[in-house]
Amino acid sequence: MQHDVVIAGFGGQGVMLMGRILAYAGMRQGLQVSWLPSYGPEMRGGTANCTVVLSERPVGSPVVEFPRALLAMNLPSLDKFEPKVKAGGIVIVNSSLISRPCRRDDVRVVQVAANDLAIEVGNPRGANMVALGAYAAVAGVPAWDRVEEVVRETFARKTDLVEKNLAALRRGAEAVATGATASPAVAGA
Amino acid sequence: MQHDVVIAGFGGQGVMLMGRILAYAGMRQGLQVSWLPSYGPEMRGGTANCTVVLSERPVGSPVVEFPRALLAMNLPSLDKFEPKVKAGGIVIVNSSLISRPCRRDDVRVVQVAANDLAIEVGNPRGANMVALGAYAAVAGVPAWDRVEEVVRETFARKTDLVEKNLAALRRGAEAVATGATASPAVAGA
Amino acid sequence: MSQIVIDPEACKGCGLCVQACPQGVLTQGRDLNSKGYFYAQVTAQMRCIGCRLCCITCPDVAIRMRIHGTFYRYFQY
Amino acid sequence: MSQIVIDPEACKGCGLCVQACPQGVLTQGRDLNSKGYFYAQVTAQMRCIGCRLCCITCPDVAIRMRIHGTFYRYFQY
Amino acid sequence: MARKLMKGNEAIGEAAIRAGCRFYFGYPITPQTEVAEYLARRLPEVGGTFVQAESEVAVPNMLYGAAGTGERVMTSTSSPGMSLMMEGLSYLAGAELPCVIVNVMRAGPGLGGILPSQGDYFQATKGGGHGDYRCPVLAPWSVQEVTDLVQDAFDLADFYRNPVLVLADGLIGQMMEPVEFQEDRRPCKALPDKRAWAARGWKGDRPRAIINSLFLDPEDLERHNRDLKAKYDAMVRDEVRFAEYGTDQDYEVLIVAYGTVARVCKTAQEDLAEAGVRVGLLRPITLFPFPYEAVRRAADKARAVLVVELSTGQMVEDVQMAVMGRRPVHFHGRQGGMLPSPEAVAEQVRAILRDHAAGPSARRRASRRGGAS
Amino acid sequence: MARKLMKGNEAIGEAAIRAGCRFYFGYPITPQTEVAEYLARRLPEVGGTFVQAESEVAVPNMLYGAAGTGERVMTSTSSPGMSLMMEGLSYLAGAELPCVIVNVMRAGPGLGGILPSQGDYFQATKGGGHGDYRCPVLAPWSVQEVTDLVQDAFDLADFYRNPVLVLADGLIGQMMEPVEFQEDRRPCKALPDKRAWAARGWKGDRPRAIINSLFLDPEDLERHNRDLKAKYDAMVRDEVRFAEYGTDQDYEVLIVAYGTVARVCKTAQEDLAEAGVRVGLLRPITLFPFPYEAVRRAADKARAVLVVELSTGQMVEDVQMAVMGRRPVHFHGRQGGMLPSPEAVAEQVRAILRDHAAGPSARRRASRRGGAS
Amino acid sequence: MTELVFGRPRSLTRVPMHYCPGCTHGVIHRLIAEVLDELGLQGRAVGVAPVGCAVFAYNYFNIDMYEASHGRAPAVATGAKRTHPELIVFTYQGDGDLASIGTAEIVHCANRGEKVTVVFVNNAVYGMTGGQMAPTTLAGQVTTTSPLGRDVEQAGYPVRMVEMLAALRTPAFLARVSVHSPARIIQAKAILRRAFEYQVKGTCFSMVEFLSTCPTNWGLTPPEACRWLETHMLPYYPLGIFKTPEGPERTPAPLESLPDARGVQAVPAAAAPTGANGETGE
Amino acid sequence: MTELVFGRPRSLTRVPMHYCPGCTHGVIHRLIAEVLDELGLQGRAVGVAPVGCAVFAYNYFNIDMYEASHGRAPAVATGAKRTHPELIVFTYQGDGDLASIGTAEIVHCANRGEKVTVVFVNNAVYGMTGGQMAPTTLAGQVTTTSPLGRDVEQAGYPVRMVEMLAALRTPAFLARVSVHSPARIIQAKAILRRAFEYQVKGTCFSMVEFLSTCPTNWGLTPPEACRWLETHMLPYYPLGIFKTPEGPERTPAPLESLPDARGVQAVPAAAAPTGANGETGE
Ligand SMILES: Cc1ncc(C[n+]2csc(CCOP(=O)(O)OP(=O)(O)O)c2C)c(N)n1
Ligand SMILES: Cc1ncc(C[n+]2csc(CCOP(=O)(O)OP(=O)(O)O)c2C)c(N)n1
Ligand code: SF4
Ligand code: SF4
Ligand code: SF4
Ligand code: SF4
Ligand code: SF4
Ligand code: SF4
Ligand SMILES: [Mg+2]
Ligand SMILES: [Mg+2]
Repeated sequence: MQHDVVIAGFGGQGVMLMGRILAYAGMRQGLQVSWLPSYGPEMRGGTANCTVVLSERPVGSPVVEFPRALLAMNLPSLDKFEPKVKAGGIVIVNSSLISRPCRRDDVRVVQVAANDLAIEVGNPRGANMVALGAYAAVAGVPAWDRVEEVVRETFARKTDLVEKNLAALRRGAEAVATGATASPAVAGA
Repeated sequence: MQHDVVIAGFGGQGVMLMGRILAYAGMRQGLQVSWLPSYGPEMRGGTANCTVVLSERPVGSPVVEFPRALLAMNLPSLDKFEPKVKAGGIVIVNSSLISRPCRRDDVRVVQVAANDLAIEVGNPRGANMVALGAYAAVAGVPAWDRVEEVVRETFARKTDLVEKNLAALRRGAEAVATGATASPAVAGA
Repeated sequence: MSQIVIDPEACKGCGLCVQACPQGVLTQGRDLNSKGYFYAQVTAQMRCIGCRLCCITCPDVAIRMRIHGTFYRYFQY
Repeated sequence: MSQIVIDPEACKGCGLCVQACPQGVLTQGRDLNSKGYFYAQVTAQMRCIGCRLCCITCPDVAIRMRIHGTFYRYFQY
Repeated sequence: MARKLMKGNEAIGEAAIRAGCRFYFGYPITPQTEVAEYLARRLPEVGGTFVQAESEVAVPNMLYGAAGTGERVMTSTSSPGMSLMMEGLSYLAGAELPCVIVNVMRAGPGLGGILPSQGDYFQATKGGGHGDYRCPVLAPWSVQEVTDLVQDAFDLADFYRNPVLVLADGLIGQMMEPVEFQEDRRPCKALPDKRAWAARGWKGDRPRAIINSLFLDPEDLERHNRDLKAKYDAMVRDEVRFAEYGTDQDYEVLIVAYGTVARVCKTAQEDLAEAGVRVGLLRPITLFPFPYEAVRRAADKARAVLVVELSTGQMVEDVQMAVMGRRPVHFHGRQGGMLPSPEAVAEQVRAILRDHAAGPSARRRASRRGGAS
Repeated sequence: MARKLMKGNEAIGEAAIRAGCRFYFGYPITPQTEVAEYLARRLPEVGGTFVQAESEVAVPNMLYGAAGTGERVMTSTSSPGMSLMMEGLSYLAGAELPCVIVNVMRAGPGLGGILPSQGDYFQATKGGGHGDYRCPVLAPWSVQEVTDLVQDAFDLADFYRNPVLVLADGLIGQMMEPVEFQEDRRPCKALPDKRAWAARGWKGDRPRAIINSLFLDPEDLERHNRDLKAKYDAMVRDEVRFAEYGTDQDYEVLIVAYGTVARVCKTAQEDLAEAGVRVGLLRPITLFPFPYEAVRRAADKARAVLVVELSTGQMVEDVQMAVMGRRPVHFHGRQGGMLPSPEAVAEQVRAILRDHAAGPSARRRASRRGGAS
Repeated sequence: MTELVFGRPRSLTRVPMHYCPGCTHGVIHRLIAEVLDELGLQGRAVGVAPVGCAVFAYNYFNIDMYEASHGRAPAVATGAKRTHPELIVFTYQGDGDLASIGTAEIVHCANRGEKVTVVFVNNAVYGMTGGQMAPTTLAGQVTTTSPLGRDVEQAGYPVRMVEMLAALRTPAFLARVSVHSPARIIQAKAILRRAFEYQVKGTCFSMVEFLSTCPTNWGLTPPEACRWLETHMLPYYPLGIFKTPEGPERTPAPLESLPDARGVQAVPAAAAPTGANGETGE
Repeated sequence: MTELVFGRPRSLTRVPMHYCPGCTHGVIHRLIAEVLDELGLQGRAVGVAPVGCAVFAYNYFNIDMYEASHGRAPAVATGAKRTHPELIVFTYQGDGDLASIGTAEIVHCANRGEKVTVVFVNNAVYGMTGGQMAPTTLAGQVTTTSPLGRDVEQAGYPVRMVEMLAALRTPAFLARVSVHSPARIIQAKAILRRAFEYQVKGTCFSMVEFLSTCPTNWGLTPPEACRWLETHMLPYYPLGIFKTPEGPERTPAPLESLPDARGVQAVPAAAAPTGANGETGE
């Protein structure tokens, strides 16, 4: 089966890096992978996104119009990509910055207060890692160990960052596991 | 019938002008005409030539590989174009500058000591007009009156030149008529 | 009397006006606008001398200045 | 003693050497070469002082100078 | 007006003036420099402006600025200069600016030579610049025709808001032939009002004029591409021009040729007719849009098709697309400034007929014979 | 070497270095700027030289100077920049200088947009510059393939003494995929000795090197043109490359597509297969020489052909020339940076089959359907 | 009575500009619009946008606009001005655009003495494409294509376009200004106005080089970027008027003294010169 | 003993040059060849011919040669020199080639400080294409594209390339010489030699502008053309060294005093410096 995910947010939220980590981890696992940044009109003006495909067969189209998963780090991203997610797919919502509920009822919606949880684990700039952890936990691919391995290598030059980011990553996975993922805004909706 | 002629010589001998006069005169006479200068590799280094086609039907190819007539004002021109003249055609040779005889025996060769005759009529720069007169007289097309008419108009701004050039033109025709056309060099050959 | 108005949606939070103001009238806010920028805010309107340096500096024409009554221009602009 | 040789086929009859020669050694000829140029000729070799100005001026390197014995250079070239 | 003996390049200049063109931007290059020289003299006489540009890279951008104000503007150049205009031409097409560009082709590639060629057929017809654009391409075969086509080119340009190319060979530029300018010539297309889009200062009476080819949003750009395509399709529908000679009677071989080469072929056709060999001649006048239908129809009447070009074979591909394998397509090409003589073309025709008499395998051997085979 | 996740643009740079290229001349333009940035960093590490040129007009002329000394040299650019290189490219081809030029295409015409396109197919394959020249054109569909083809491109360039183009779309440049560099890669062609013609200072031991495209005598230039043509014919004979997917079994529709678009079509092929619809896919890898024979053979097995391109239809003409009317050729194009989805391609196939079931008149209506129809 | 004394000039549209936060392209845009307003030129001005970060300038200037190809804006301006000399034509160009790919066009536009105005934005880098070396990049400055800093042995010294163009004989008005501080902005506007006035009078070609920031590609905050401009660019790129049509002035003339913020001047509010784009004082 | 003291330099082939009678292109060719001979560079020199009357220069220089596209010789030279810095690379370019279409290439070649030598032949006209206006055409000069004389209001003043390039900061050797008289030719050669020497030492970019005649398109006899150059071109195009790598020298330095024809210097014939192309003293 092919796993494809669109990761979207403000420039500066680290969405490109999230995608790269997924792609690297997938490759480690022996999967075929592709990572495609958006470099279109959104380039300026703050939004950014990338598409990652993980597959056992050679990757066909690296562009995915209807992804199986969405990782939305801010509201414009949710607005833009939510309608495109395939039925039965996954939508991870950064509920720290997105106060509206997800409108789809045919996908699995996971609310993660990524920024809040990042602050909680003492890594305020690690919201992307929290969200990534949540996605990896929900999707199951790439394997958790591979993701941790790649995160470790990515920050290898600054050892303190490795632990901080691993903590954020794990906090995201934990949040999924414990179900403590719904943000207040959504709970109230 | 189509009349086509290649006029060739040194740059500065006025061969382009000769061609233009023929073309204008032909047009006056109601013929279809084309005038094509060489603008090829010969452009520099002193040689120049042009091709004039006069025809009752619309002119087909303005480039003529095998012309019906050649007007050779200097030796390199004779060398180059002599072999190409159609059998039965006309070759006018400026025997003032060309000391070798024409090698073709299947064409009508007319030797005109154009420079000498031009000096004779007091128009040392009028060798081209002498040769033109000879050609027009031999070819019969365009009509003599038209040629005179065009020469008149060409030099209209400088009245003294009109008469001088007409004199040269007529001297050329006369030379053909009187048969006094062979230059000494050829006579001796 | 001068009045400075910053359009929160037009502001990109660059901070140039804050730095330009000789009177410390403006501060970089802590609220995000819809584009994700911490926009500048007028926090000490009282101190404003109407010099227009903030307006002149703002690359996004996010600042307007109104006056009430006579306006003393510090310089030709 | 200097000797000036002009190659008639290389010369284009521009006349620049004639003008350059301080001694009037050269003249524009009245004979045509095969390209139709009236080439320059050495008409007063005797007067030549070997200054090389003609050689230096000729755009077609048509002039050579030979010497016999010691050569007094008027200038570095 | 009476007939006047004119050099093709001068006739191009005069035709532009008569078409109402008052602005010329150009750079000298053989064999078209006389267009610029003629207009440098003539334009000031009629209140126009001649600007010698610093290069052929600058030229299409000057046209862009000048056409953007709604004026009739033109340039002329020859092959290497045309190549330098490719980015600019793509911008002109993208921004939908009317203008006329005359390419008096010379032989290539690179500096090549200055003698006639038709080696820029692909560049002109398929788009030598980047992106999906097309320009009508008009190919004259005489000095008279180039004056007519240059005038039509301005009308077509205005009608379609598109650059129009006149593709001539060096012979057209250099030769003199009699020309006649119609005094009361009427435009070949309805002339639209340019004030709606021209940049002449915005007084608030219309939307702002924005002369532009940038559409960063792919949906917008796709829409733009499709609008352009619709325009090109309209050209294909409405603007095909060609001439046929001797195709109303029976013939065995159809010759397809354009420009001066077609005149050589016409002479060959006449020579062959005298010898009892019947040949049809089809001469595309618009190279884009190409007369596919007409070529197919005319080819169907023949046993074989012969394409003659001053190249190693470019238009021949369009002829093949037209004929679609229904008849064998032969090619005779000369290059480098060499020209086929009527005799050589006639010989090609005879060889084709010999081969066809001899049967299919000889035919295969003979296809794309002679020339650049 | 182990697989490495690399961006296509970086992989292009690394591939060049592994092919022995030590000189890069280029100018930034999206979406290929990372090639230059990568090489600006990497070349000095391997003793090479990176020169940022003043423009894309200067670039091919720098290549001309650098290739003329016999070194392996390259540049990369995107569509508008490619257009600016047309004169220079024609000179490189005319002077027979080996070099590699990568065009990471974006949408046009004009400034257009920065998203992927295949609108420069004609420019690359038919010669966007003047004169009769051709360059081998290699079209990769993955990051791995672009690294392989870039290396092959240098070999082909040296073998034929000709510029070689790599024609990629923006996706190839921007995406990351795993790549593997063969450590002991052998050249794909025999590498000739360049010392015989390279300009490295004349010591009298060989004829003087003259790097030149000027032949003022038309007979010389015609000879040169014919020599070039013979070389291009050899490429046509020896260098055709393509890949086929599912053509060993029966299929109803043949899809022809190149570059990233072919990947979309491959996914569509797989989706259709699951639904019981059999489709063949042919992917030209060399666009010049075009795999006419292979396309004809594969088309003959199908009821219809579908060409999918990011343009309003360019390669479709070559496919038509290959198929020569024996099968209907349909076209689906997207423009402006928009991409066809596998779903859309599958739907095109289904529509073609529906039309064919419905008979010839519906078919006619449907031809060149969808897209830029 | 309430009066708007500073707002959006009429010659700017209401479209928000896409520039990065603190990028001084925006300031330069506003200055042009203000000058057009003050000289009453909106109705006959035509601007030519470049390829560079300012590629969308046609969305921001509320006048007829062209979007030119990379580097060729001076040729486009020439074309427009020659057909309609009554138009006030200006180009807006970055340093990659004007000083690299467009070198021939700017030199010859200036040398022909086209009566157009060129606004030249020198931010020492290729902004739009992500921070490559420009001809104006300072010695030692790190960019993505000079990763070890511009090596003047390989890439030469930064080009000073104003000085180079000043060497031409054709009369022109040539100046360099900066927008890294309010005082410099005020001064820049006065000089820009003078440049446009020369065109209005039909006197000569005019060009004003603006030193500008690129916080994004310099990797600095906007205030840091202004300071970097001051400390690094100003010493190499002296401000001043380098040439006027009145005389050669080949050596940089001293800038007129900066406006003195202490000299208070009373003006009734209604006379405030900066127009407002459809806004009223409420 | 007979000795050849002046003949064809080895670095010139024996092919007759195609230039018009009295055209000083020929003189400039010979000077280059003599300098190459004298500096012993024939075996490592590579020349780049332009598009212009000198397009066939590759037939005349007896060394490895390129024929570049119109205006781009400096880019070609850059490419060659960068791959093989040990080569001595020079371009030979006309004024249309260098100062019009090739403006960007010469400016940036100079500004990058490429270690090449540019021979710039300014004859105030496009020679090869038959006498059109060049950027260097004098004010009022009649050409086929300025039939009423160059109108400086429309076409601007003639470009002085040396002065313009001298305004760049990158070190260079920049000079203007003339070949309209024997004395000037002698001086020109000395300066040209210096230009090549800077390249041999790897010091800097060097360019020498030669004022040259075009008798054909000027419509003058060769001697008249030399006088016209002297009376019309010299006042506008001052001769001199405008920049050396040793210092800015922005103002034209006075030319070294002309060789004094009266100062006789005895040298044994064998030491005559000008080599002969395969010719011996017989
Ligand atoms: C012909 C061409 N080459 C290159 C590009 C890519 N490109 C776009 S903007 C730019 C440079 C912009 O830099 P600059 O002119 O300094 O403007 P800035 O963005 O810094 O304001 C380049 C190289 C292009 N669009 N067209
Ligand atoms: C791209 C291109 N444009 C124009 C030409 C035509 N052309 C050939 S030489 C020349 C001008 C030559 O003038 P110059 O450089 O001054 O050299 P000169 O002949 O005077 O020595 C021109 C415009 C060309 N060959 N290529
Ligand atoms: S007008 Fe002057 S004092 Fe008032 S806020 Fe702006 S900068 Fe500060
Ligand atoms: S200068 Fe403008 S954009 Fe920047 S912070 Fe102040 S108001 Fe906001
Ligand atoms: S060497 Fe001097 S004196 Fe002798 S001929 Fe030549 S110029 Fe005259
Ligand atoms: S200078 Fe040379 S070419 Fe001219 S006349 Fe003298 S020898 Fe002949
Ligand atoms: S990249 Fe630089 S120049 Fe461009 S908008 Fe951003 S800060 Fe301004
Ligand atoms: S045209 Fe002029 S520059 Fe060219 S060779 Fe003749 S005289 Fe010399
Ligand atoms: Mg910049
Ligand atoms: Mg010249």
